[in-house]
Amino acid sequence: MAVQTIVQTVARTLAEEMARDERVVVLGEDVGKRGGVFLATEGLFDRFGPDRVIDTPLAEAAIIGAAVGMAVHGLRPVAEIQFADYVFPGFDQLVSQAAKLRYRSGGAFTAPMVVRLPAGGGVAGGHHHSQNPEAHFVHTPGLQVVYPSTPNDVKGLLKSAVRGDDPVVFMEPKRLYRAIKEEVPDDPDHLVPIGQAVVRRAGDDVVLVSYGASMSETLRAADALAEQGISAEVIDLRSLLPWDEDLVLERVARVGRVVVVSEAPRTGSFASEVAATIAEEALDLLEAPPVRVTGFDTPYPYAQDRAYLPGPDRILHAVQRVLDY
Amino acid sequence: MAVQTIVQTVARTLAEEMARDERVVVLGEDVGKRGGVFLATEGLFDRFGPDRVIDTPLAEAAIIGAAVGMAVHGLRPVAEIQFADYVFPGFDQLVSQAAKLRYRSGGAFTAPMVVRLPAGGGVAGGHHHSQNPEAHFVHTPGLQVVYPSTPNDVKGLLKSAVRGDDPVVFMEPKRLYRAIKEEVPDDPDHLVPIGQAVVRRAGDDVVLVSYGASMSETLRAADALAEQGISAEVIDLRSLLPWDEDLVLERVARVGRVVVVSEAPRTGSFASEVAATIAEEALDLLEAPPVRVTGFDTPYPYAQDRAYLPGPDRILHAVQRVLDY
Amino acid sequence: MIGKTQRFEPFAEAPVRVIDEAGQWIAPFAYNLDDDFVRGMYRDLVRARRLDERLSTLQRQGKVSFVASAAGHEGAQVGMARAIEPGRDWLYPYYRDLPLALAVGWPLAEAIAQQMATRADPARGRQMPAHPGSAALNLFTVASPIASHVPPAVGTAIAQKLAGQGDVTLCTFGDGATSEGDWHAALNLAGAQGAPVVFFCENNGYAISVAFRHQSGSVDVATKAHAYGMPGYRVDGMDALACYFVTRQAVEAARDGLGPSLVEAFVYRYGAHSNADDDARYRPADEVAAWRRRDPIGRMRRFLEGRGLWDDAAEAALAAELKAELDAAVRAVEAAGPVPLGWMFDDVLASPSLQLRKQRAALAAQRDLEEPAR
Amino acid sequence: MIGKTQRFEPFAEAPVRVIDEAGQWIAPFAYNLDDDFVRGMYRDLVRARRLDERLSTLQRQGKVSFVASAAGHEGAQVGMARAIEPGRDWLYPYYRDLPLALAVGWPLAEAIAQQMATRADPARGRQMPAHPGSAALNLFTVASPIASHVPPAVGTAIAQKLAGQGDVTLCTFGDGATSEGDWHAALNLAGAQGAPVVFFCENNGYAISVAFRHQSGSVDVATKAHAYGMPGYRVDGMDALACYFVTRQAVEAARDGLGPSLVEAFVYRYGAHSNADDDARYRPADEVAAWRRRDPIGRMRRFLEGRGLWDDAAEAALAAELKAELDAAVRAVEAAGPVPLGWMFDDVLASPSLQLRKQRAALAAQRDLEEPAR
Ligand SMILES: Cc1ncc(C[n+]2csc(CCOP(=O)(O)OP(=O)(O)O)c2C)c(N)n1
Ligand SMILES: Cc1ncc(C[n+]2csc(CCOP(=O)(O)OP(=O)(O)O)c2C)c(N)n1
Ligand SMILES: [Mg+2]
Ligand SMILES: [Mg+2]
Repeated sequence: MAVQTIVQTVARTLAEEMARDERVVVLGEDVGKRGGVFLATEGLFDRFGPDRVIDTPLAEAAIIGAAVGMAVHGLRPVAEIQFADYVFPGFDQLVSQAAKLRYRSGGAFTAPMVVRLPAGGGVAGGHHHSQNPEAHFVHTPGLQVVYPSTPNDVKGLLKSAVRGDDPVVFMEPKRLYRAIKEEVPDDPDHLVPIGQAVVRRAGDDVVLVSYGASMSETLRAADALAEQGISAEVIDLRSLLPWDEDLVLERVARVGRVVVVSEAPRTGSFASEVAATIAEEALDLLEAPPVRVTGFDTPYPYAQDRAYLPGPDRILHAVQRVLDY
Repeated sequence: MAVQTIVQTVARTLAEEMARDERVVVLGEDVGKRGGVFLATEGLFDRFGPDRVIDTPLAEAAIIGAAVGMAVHGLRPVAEIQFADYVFPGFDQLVSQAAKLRYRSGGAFTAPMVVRLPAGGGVAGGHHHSQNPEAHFVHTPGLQVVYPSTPNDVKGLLKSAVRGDDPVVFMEPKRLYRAIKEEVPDDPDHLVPIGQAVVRRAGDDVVLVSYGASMSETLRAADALAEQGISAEVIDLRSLLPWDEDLVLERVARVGRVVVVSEAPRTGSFASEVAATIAEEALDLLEAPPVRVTGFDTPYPYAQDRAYLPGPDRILHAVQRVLDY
Repeated sequence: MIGKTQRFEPFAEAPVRVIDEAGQWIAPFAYNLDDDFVRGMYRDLVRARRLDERLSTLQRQGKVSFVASAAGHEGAQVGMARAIEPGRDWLYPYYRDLPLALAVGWPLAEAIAQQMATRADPARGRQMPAHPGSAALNLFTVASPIASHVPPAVGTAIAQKLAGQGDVTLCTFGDGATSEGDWHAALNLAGAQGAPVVFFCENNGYAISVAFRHQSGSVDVATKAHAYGMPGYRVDGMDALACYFVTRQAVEAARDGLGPSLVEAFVYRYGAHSNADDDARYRPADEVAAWRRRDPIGRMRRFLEGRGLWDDAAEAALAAELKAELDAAVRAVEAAGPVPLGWMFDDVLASPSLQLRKQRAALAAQRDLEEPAR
Repeated sequence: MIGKTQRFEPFAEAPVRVIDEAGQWIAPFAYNLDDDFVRGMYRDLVRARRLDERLSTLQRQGKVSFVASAAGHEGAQVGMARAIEPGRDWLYPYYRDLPLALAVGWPLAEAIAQQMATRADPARGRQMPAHPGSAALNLFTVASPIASHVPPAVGTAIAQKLAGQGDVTLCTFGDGATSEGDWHAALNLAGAQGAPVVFFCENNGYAISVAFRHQSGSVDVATKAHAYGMPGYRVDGMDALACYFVTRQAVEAARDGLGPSLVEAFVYRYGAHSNADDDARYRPADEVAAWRRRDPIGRMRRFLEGRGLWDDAAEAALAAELKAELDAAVRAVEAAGPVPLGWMFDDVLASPSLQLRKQRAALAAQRDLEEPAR
């Protein structure tokens, strides 16, 4: 077991998968000699060479589109989009080609590929280096979407994504890239199945549902609640498409109070999906409304980088609301 | 008052606005001599000439992006994307440039423009001529999104969109283009404010909330319910961003039962936003869960074109569920 | 069949021609083809035209919802088809390429099944007509968004380069496609990577109603190859043999590791853009008539007849054979019956999501998923 | 200032040069500029470099979060700046263009305010550093996504064409930008429309770590103009006067209704891509050193000195003046203080949505929106 950060885990997991399966190739902007602007592909170029670690031109449509064609031909491409905010020039390739290929061909062709998106705010990046675009992808049938928050899950889900048979949007909480360190099993087959949530902390008074970068704020809020004698259960969804609604519904049914935390703008967010599902499936078991704590309906601001995030203070406020209800 | 279809109303409204304000220009694929593939710009080229009715190359990024730059320079561009499904190659221009321009420039620059998207299924078009991509746009602060369902609203909202100071995604229910005819006021200043829903039919037993193409199925469901002695209130949202949650909440509070109908895939849909908001703001007033009737989480199918749509049968089924609850 | 040919200079102004309208051999090199090979091409040209006509009939009968006629494009398509090895090389076509799909071996019955979306369609009725695809033939299933298949084509070519077997990818598109950003991103990547891909533009002068001069300031498409450091070739698209020779040269270069090429064939679509279009709104009838006189089928027939390889009897026999083939295929495809409702839920992911399983179950509680769709 | 100049042939292989590294006039035409005009350019070159250095200092002090140094690009930027009429023409720059923004008249204090995002920033602290913008100067606010400003630039140029006043748009970008689909879609539209826009590529040979040969198979960027039917020009980007003359010719052509041009200036960034980059990972130190010897500032100074227009005393005076100007600007910008929390809710739409009003009210119930951000 090595103690490692999230970004180290990305690079090491990719190296393991590339060593295991020579069909795995990495492509993207600056992923070669530079090792990626976040160093998430550090060391791969030296070890696997320019044929399997491909520095592409600056064109996200080419990156995602080429990954589709590589996957169709039998490779297992892992594409890096430098910031999640820059996925949009390649959006059509993702939603029109990758997501619909299996369906439109009646299963004749598939696109087993991974698109890595370093995502999230709190990095003084303004609105084009901070966004969380998961809502677009969860609304795109044919994709899988994951957004882990720990080194262990990064390893396990990245392996599942690389080995799976579908296109996976792999979101990475870049604000936590170096903020979290933990022991990660050496097991080269450490897999976390896509679609399973995990209970990070058990509790009886309220359920906090979150994922990705916001997990760190959510856990801090749970700490603060514990100090106040309030016991919060914390669920880390990890996978957003498909998402583990059964686990969430079961826990919410037991506790009756739920707060959903997500960093993206509120309207049309994945938090809304979670809340709507809870309301539709578990209305009678709710003691209080399913409350969302989210980013605001503004572009991501620069000067108010931290205030935009649903921090522990705003989460606590929401918990108070559902407890007082 | 002339009796006219939706698509005729689009063309006539554009003609009126172009005559009123010479800053209004139209651009897109085949909008010139051809009059648009749906004839939504018919007659404009002959009347206003190639400088104001611009046939563009086949490039949605160029169409939307050029519209941004025209708007910045003082024009009022109305861009046609031939099918809503083809907005994705221009998605980055819409979400990264148009939507964020006012914000990022601190109000120094704005992009008053309209992007028209003929949307929706039921036209035997398969997954690339049938989609309803509104969920992407409602999740994009800086845009306005409207999706009218009647000739009157098309006229009133298109005028508001053209005259407004923000980028507006103007979705048009193409399956209803020629299916609905009604009298439309000649008044050249017939405006429907963006952000206001309308009650299409009053009722006491259940509230049906819908918009755009699905309004026609929703109204047919309400007819069928009336025959069964069930009185359904029908709200046509018309505007999705901003949306009239106050009206919806007020009506739902009164009736206590609500079904939200929308054609897009279920997960991450705008229907989920409406349901989540109702649950969060009006939980205690609900007698039954807010139920969503939506498209399925598949790409839009071809052979099952009609079955995919939330038709009256599925709406009735959902109403039964909330009434029996 | 014959040795390598590097006959054509890139960027030559005059489009390459091999036989003229009168059916005369006018190439700067002698006729060097197998007679059966050329007769086979002729057969494919005629077969494609007959299918095209039949689809229009089926559309008028309400049995096919959409037709994008390929009449006028057959020469280019049948020509290029002969330049690759189907099943070894990869093909990324666009929606106007039914003649190409047939010419590389897509079974007629599958082609018709795709148009009619019955149970006979291996793609399970998932797409509107004019969207061929075949895993057996490495024929990437067409998607409607213009130019969106070009980046994937380049990805496949890069994979072929890594595999090192000398396989190539052939990717086609219309003139309109060249305006899209994805087209550029793809050609640029291909150039940077030296990927073994041949880009083939079927330039019929229009993107629906928009004439080429309104699509681009460049004189033509071949010129654009300069931007990517690859050779560009102009070819008479109504001359199937010219299209064959030029594409073959580009394919051989790709096999040899010399990287991508861009071929532009000047063709014309005789009909409207699709059954939903009215081309009289934007182009003059005499333009259509002038191009029809250059028809690739008549030209090839005259060539064959001039060499004593074809006559009226052969033509009549072919006509009868093709009619029988078409009749039988349509009958079989219709007989297979409509696809069931429930198929709509399959093939979204390798295994359905929890959400989709619930949605399917909910519909199954209301309707019989085995009932025919619509 | 002087009459029209159509001196330079498009696509000439050798980049245009006007003064060489030694400061000698080597143009094929005689020196014909106003001495003050050239001295003004020199001043702008030096001023830009001093700002660049100061920003690095402020970044190290933690007062600025991000710096994209323009050192090595100043010649191209100050040269092209003189070719347009600020406030009349439009400018669509990219993030490495602070020298350009200053040279067209963006007040230094505004520039620094944008970098520090205090209340002094007219853009209200909305963006990260290196994102200039000014309505008064028709300077379109920079957005981070590479090449995304190019289609809007063409839209503005089309609007200028419709207005018929002979105004033009100047749009800049790096070499990396030319790979993006939006770049292509924009240049293609400009060519098809004959829009009065000059595209100016600051080719520094790298998109972050990716050398040009890995970005494209084309020999350079100017070549790509062929694809759009517009002239392409190569110019020595370390020669501010050459950049001025070439851009001016392209601007005049656009004013005269001759349509768009593409200018490629060969420049170099002396520093890393940004303060977050480590360029030693991907480029050799001697390459950097070689380019530094071609510095546009030293070259211009030698030219001026050679003509007796500059000396050490003038240099010292300029240095003192610029230092004072910078000190004062930084002081004033800092004194303005951080922007308030609540500003985050403004300027999303002309008037806030119902949803945003509720969100703002909810936060106001928890926090004082007047408190400083962060
Ligand atoms: C991205 C996208 N935008 C618009 C369309 C609608 N459309 C379908 S075909 C077509 C014209 C294509 O012209 P071209 O590429 O020249 O092919 P041709 O039909 O002439 O063979 C258009 C605009 C589309 N399918 N995809
Ligand atoms: C669409 C998009 N993709 C990726 C990035 C990340 N990025 C920022 S600058 C840059 C390199 C740009 O290179 P170039 O255009 O040559 O400009 P230079 O920095 O060399 O002046 C990249 C990849 C971005 N800003 N936008
Ligand atoms: Mg065409
Ligand atoms: Mg560069």
